[in-house]
Amino acid sequence: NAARANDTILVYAAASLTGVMQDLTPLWTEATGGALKVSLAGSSVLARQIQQGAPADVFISANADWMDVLEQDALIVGGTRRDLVGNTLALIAHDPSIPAQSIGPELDLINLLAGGRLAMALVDAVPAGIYGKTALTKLGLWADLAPHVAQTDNVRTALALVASGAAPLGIVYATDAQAEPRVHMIGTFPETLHPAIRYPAAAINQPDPAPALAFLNFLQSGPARTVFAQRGFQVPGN
Amino acid sequence: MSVEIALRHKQGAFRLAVDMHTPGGVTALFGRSGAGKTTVVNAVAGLLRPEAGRIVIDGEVLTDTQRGVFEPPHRRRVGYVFQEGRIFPHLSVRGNLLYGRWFAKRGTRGPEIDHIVDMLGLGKLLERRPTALSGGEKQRVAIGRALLSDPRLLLMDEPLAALDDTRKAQILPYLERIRDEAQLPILYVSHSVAEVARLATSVAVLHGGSLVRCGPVADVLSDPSAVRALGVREAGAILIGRVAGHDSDGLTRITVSAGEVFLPQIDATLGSMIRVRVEAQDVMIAREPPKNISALNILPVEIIALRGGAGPGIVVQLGSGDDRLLARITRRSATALDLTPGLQCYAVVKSMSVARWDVGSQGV
Amino acid sequence: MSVEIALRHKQGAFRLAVDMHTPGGVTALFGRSGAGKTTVVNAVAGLLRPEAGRIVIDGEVLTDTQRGVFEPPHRRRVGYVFQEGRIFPHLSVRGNLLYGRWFAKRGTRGPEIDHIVDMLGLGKLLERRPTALSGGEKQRVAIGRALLSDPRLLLMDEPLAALDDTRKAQILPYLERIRDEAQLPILYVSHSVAEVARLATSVAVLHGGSLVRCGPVADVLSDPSAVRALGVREAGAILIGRVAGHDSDGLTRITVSAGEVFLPQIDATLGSMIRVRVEAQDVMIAREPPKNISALNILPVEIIALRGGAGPGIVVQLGSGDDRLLARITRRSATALDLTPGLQCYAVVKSMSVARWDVGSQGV
Amino acid sequence: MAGWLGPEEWQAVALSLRVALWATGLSLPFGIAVAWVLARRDFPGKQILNGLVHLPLIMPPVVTGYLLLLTFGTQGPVGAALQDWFGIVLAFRWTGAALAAAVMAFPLMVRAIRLSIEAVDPKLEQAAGTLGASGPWVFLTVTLPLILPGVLAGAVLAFAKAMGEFGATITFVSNIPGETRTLPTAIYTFLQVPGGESAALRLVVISVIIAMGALLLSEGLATRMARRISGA
Amino acid sequence: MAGWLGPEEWQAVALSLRVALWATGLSLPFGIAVAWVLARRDFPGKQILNGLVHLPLIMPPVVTGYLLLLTFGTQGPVGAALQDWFGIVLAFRWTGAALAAAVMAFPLMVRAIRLSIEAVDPKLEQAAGTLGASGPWVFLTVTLPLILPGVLAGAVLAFAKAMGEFGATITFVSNIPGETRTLPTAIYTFLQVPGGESAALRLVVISVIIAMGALLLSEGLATRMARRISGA
Ligand SMILES: Nc1ncnc2c1ncn2[C@@H]1O[C@H](COP(=O)(O)OP(=O)(O)OP(=O)(O)O)[C@@H](O)[C@H]1O
Ligand SMILES: Nc1ncnc2c1ncn2[C@@H]1O[C@H](COP(=O)(O)OP(=O)(O)OP(=O)(O)O)[C@@H](O)[C@H]1O
Ligand SMILES: [Mg+2]
Ligand SMILES: [Mg+2]
Repeated sequence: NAARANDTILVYAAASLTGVMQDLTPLWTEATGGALKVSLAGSSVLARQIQQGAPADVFISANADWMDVLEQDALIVGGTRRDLVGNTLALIAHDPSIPAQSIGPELDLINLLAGGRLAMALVDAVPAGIYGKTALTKLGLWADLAPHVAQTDNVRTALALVASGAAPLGIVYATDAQAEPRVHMIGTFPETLHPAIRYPAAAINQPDPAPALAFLNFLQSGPARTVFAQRGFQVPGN
Repeated sequence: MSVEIALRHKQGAFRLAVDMHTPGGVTALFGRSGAGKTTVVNAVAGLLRPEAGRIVIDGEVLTDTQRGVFEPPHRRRVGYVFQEGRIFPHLSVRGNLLYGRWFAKRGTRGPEIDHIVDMLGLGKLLERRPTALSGGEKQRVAIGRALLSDPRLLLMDEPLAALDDTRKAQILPYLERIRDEAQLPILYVSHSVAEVARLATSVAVLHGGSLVRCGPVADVLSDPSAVRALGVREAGAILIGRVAGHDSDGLTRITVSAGEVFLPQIDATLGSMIRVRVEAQDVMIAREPPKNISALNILPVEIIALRGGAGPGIVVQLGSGDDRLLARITRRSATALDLTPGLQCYAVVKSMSVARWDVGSQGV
Repeated sequence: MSVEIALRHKQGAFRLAVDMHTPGGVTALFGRSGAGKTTVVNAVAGLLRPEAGRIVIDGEVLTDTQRGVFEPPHRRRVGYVFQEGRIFPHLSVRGNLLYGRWFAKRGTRGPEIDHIVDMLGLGKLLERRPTALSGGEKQRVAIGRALLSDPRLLLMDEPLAALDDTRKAQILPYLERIRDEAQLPILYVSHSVAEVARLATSVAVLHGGSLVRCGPVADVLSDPSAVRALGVREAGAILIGRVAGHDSDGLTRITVSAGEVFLPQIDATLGSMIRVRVEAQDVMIAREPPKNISALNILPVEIIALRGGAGPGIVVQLGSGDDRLLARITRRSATALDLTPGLQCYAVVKSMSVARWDVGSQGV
Repeated sequence: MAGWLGPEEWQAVALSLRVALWATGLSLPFGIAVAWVLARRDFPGKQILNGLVHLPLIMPPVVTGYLLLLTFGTQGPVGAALQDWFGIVLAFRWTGAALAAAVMAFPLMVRAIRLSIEAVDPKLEQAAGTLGASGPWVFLTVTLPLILPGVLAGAVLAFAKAMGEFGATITFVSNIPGETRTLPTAIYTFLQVPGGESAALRLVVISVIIAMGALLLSEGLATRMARRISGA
Repeated sequence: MAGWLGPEEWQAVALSLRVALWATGLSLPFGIAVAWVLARRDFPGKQILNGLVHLPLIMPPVVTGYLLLLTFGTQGPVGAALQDWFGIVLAFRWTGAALAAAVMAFPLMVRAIRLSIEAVDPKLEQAAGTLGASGPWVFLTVTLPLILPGVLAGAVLAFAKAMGEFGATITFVSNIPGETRTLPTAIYTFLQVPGGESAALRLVVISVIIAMGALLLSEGLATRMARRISGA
């Protein structure tokens, strides 16, 4: 299988990890001499491809659901699943003059929107959207806010809406918010408002699981943790 | 009425250089295939922008490259019967016929559609789609469409080529009437000298893009030197006469300058002027008036000139009163009869050989 | 050689019902516009599948709806000159001419391209695109393409309509040679009786989809009752003769059953049989042989019948030896000369009025 | 059938139909005009226009959507002008979805119409000219009737494309239930979550049925038109 | 220029070209065949074939990609058969990307070619028949030369679409650098990284330049062909 040369491992990673994976690739090669190929797409796309026999060695999902599916299908190597890092949800604004807000039931987003839209990833489909909706529901804000939400196919597009000013406010991952100069974070959602945002990783059933295990360990090694942290992810134990 | 066409144009290897001036009426364009007839007509219609040239119809300048005048086709009001039909495939026969009406000036009505439909025998075809028409039927629709567009000038490129003689005999008198009554100038391309002789006021003969002859129809057709340009068989002269009487046995008496001739009854009022084409090959020469013979028309003539080529035949130009006649006879007969210029003798023309078609009312 | 065409077909409101059987050679299809000529030709080419019918050429069944036989067009080896050209726009003139060659049986070579190109005057056009051709040029390419496809049967739908007389006079002898030497059956649609008389072995006259007359060309053309179907002017008879000598002054002596006639030199070897068409309007009748007249051909004839219509003219059928002649004269002359059946008199025909075209070598 | 789909899904169906119909209908005149210009005129910059028309085909839909956002968004130069002068808002509205669909479908529409125009014999148009029809009249009475089958083909291609357009639409107008949540976005949503396949399939079937209906209708119409012209 | 793009990006460019060329080249004969059948034949199920051809246009690309994955994936019925019998692997290979691009571009190609075939006068084909050409020869010597401009238009539409195809490709063959990361997927990848817009824009420009080049080339060729036919 050409995609899996002896010393090359193929990682299927959720698109929100793109930056991290870019940084990790040279580190991995430096550390092991092996090559790393990363296929980046939405978690659902990647999971389905793995179901259909994709030659991936490692899968890193942006939510637990798709990893659960693969686990049920016995497609991952038993005992290799682990949560790598976490993330937080951020409320961002385009207009720098909007002051920081405290995220609580008294948060008056509708007023802040001033007729504009709140950009979020798809609230029933994309993890960032699901988490955001859960949090707003818990705050009792969702019902009123729902008509004002503009949902996008992934969280990056939501970010782009705010960055370009098309939407005044948005809810995205803190990791995205921190790297975009045209938006500023006006609040972060406490972890209590939504299920923990975790990026589970696991080795996929392949004839030779050894490189995958090595890579999973690498992901939890010091240099990798530094990279994750630099990109704004919450690294457990840090 | 006048038609002035001066053109200079290059089309691939073909060079057109024409400068003709005719007094209106029907101007026949004559010439072999590829001589440039359609090109001239296209230039008049405004479908071709000549490299240099000037086209003036009835004083109205349609094209003048020097002054930068170029009327677009839709403002020229020409009724163009194309050589290849060009019927609109998406319209019924009726739609095709009426197409030009939509754009004709209000008020000016042009000819009646019923009349045209009748003349062209299109009555049963009005709702047909063009693809369900025969070749000749399409051609008739094309003629009707042009006639009904209320044109100021008719351009007809071999309009009758695909039609049978009976139909031609229905259409030609109509064109004559247009020429005489509506005073519509017509540019008429045809390979048939019979048609041309009947209709044309002037004839222009093209050869390889150049004008080799242009003049009044009677002059060109009775000029033995034009005989070659027109093809051996087609030489003939034109007599102008006045209808003197319709006899009870169906013959019409016509006074020409040299006497009387008889023709099968023709549709012309007493006293009106008509023209009769007499093909050179239909004329015999006799030293004395023949007797007891079915030929009715025997005219005293004087031999003006004899002109022969390489073949066994010669063309004899005859003076008959003020008119000219041409006779094609064998060299052998000329020798046997001892024909020389100045000789007084008789031209024998079978009345029937002046065919219906060759009789036209005298325009201009 | 034989051609059998039996068809029954409905096309919109038009019903075709034809049953003709001719001995091969050239079968002329004659009839007014919309009579069904093209429909018949299309059926023979296999482009139309008739509702019922049988088409057999030279013993080979091309269509037989009863037995379910329908040879596809590409296996019929017909050379079809379409009424509307149908030149391939993406091929040069040369490519068009040679198209059929690609598919012709190896070994059988067919006519030489150089010869055909010469005859049709296409030499300078070989590399042209069809869109840069004049109407007549396209038609000539269509003729050449059909001739060069090495056909077993030629279908020609008004092939010469768009051509000038000079070109026609170059093509017709070639078609005669095909008819006589290559023994190729030809189905020939034309509105020109001159062409038909010269080429045809048989004539079929269509009217409104029905066959009104079908028979050998001499019979049909010399039948006064057929005169109306063909149009008044076109009646004429055919004389069969043998070339007796070429005189030094360019005339050819031809022995016919009633004596000798003279024609302008024709291209036929001594002793060969030829046919001469004499139009009824070119024949005069005299009670005594006229003297001192330029007409060379005076044949003793017997009056067989006189047939008149409403008009001033009548058609006189004359027995001339074994042949028949037709003369169209005025009723007045017939009365003056007291013509009655059985009367012995003289037919006067100007030699020159037997035009070049109307002389053809004798096929069949 | 009504029970087969929930009210939200029906809403998506209705919205998709509306978006696709408007996208097709409104872009058709422009499509015809551009196709005519490309087929029959020669002018400097013709190839630039040609390239522009093809752009949405070449670029990934997300990029097209993003460019639409930058241009027609409330902050975009054209978007702001439209809003100020005509009160037309495109961002986050179904009108924007129609615009996105129209832009994405435009190259397909133009190509089909252009090919038909190129197939019209200019000799017929000339003939109409000699009969007194000026340029626009020639187009209306000769060219247009003759290219109707091609216009229909272009329209149905555009309609089908508009029904299926996803990437540019969601990027430009995002997914607002009842406003911009078209069938493809609904389908995408279902496909993101495990087990959503059957719901997605239902919507796919609906959109296929609708587009097939349009296709069959157009084929039938085109056949009738062609028959009228060919006289069969 | 070499310094403007990194090696990975050049790889994406090369891969996209390869994918688009193969997709266009291999589907062209099928496109012509299907277009001919749809334009000239009448048979039961014709509209089903017609609908099938249009399907990729109607369905969101993700759905098409998913169906391709289910059919041509290593576990899919066709994919498994291809692999067992011919050793052809499509899933997660550039070959699969070519298949996805071909499928997505197929309706555009077929429509363009079909419109051209419908514009060919059957009378010319009949004439070829009377001159001895059997059906296939008529097609090769008359129909095909006459529709070449349309074939070219279809091919260039397909090429442009193949260069820009994203949704079906990433869903079917994923986004593997050097194997299936075509220009559009590379652009997508850049857009996922903060600050990746300028890199993405570079790639957009590259793909636009390539597709425009193809477009201009095809326009030039088509003009020459048309001129040969119209004799101007
Ligand atoms: N597709 C069609 N549908 C209905 N009627 C048709 C169709 N094609 C021809 N016709 C009719 O059939 C008749 C015969 O047509 P055909 O083409 O055979 O005539 P033709 O004798 O060749 O005439 P022409 O000398 O004008 O070419 C005509 O009346 C014509 O209107
Ligand atoms: N587009 C063109 N490019 C180059 N040459 C052309 C073009 N169109 C016509 N010609 C040539 O110009 C000459 C004149 O053509 P035209 O159509 O005027 O002839 P015509 O007198 O009408 O002949 P016909 O009687 O055959 O219709 C012909 O020799 C023809 O080959
Ligand atoms: Mg011409
Ligand atoms: Mg006909």
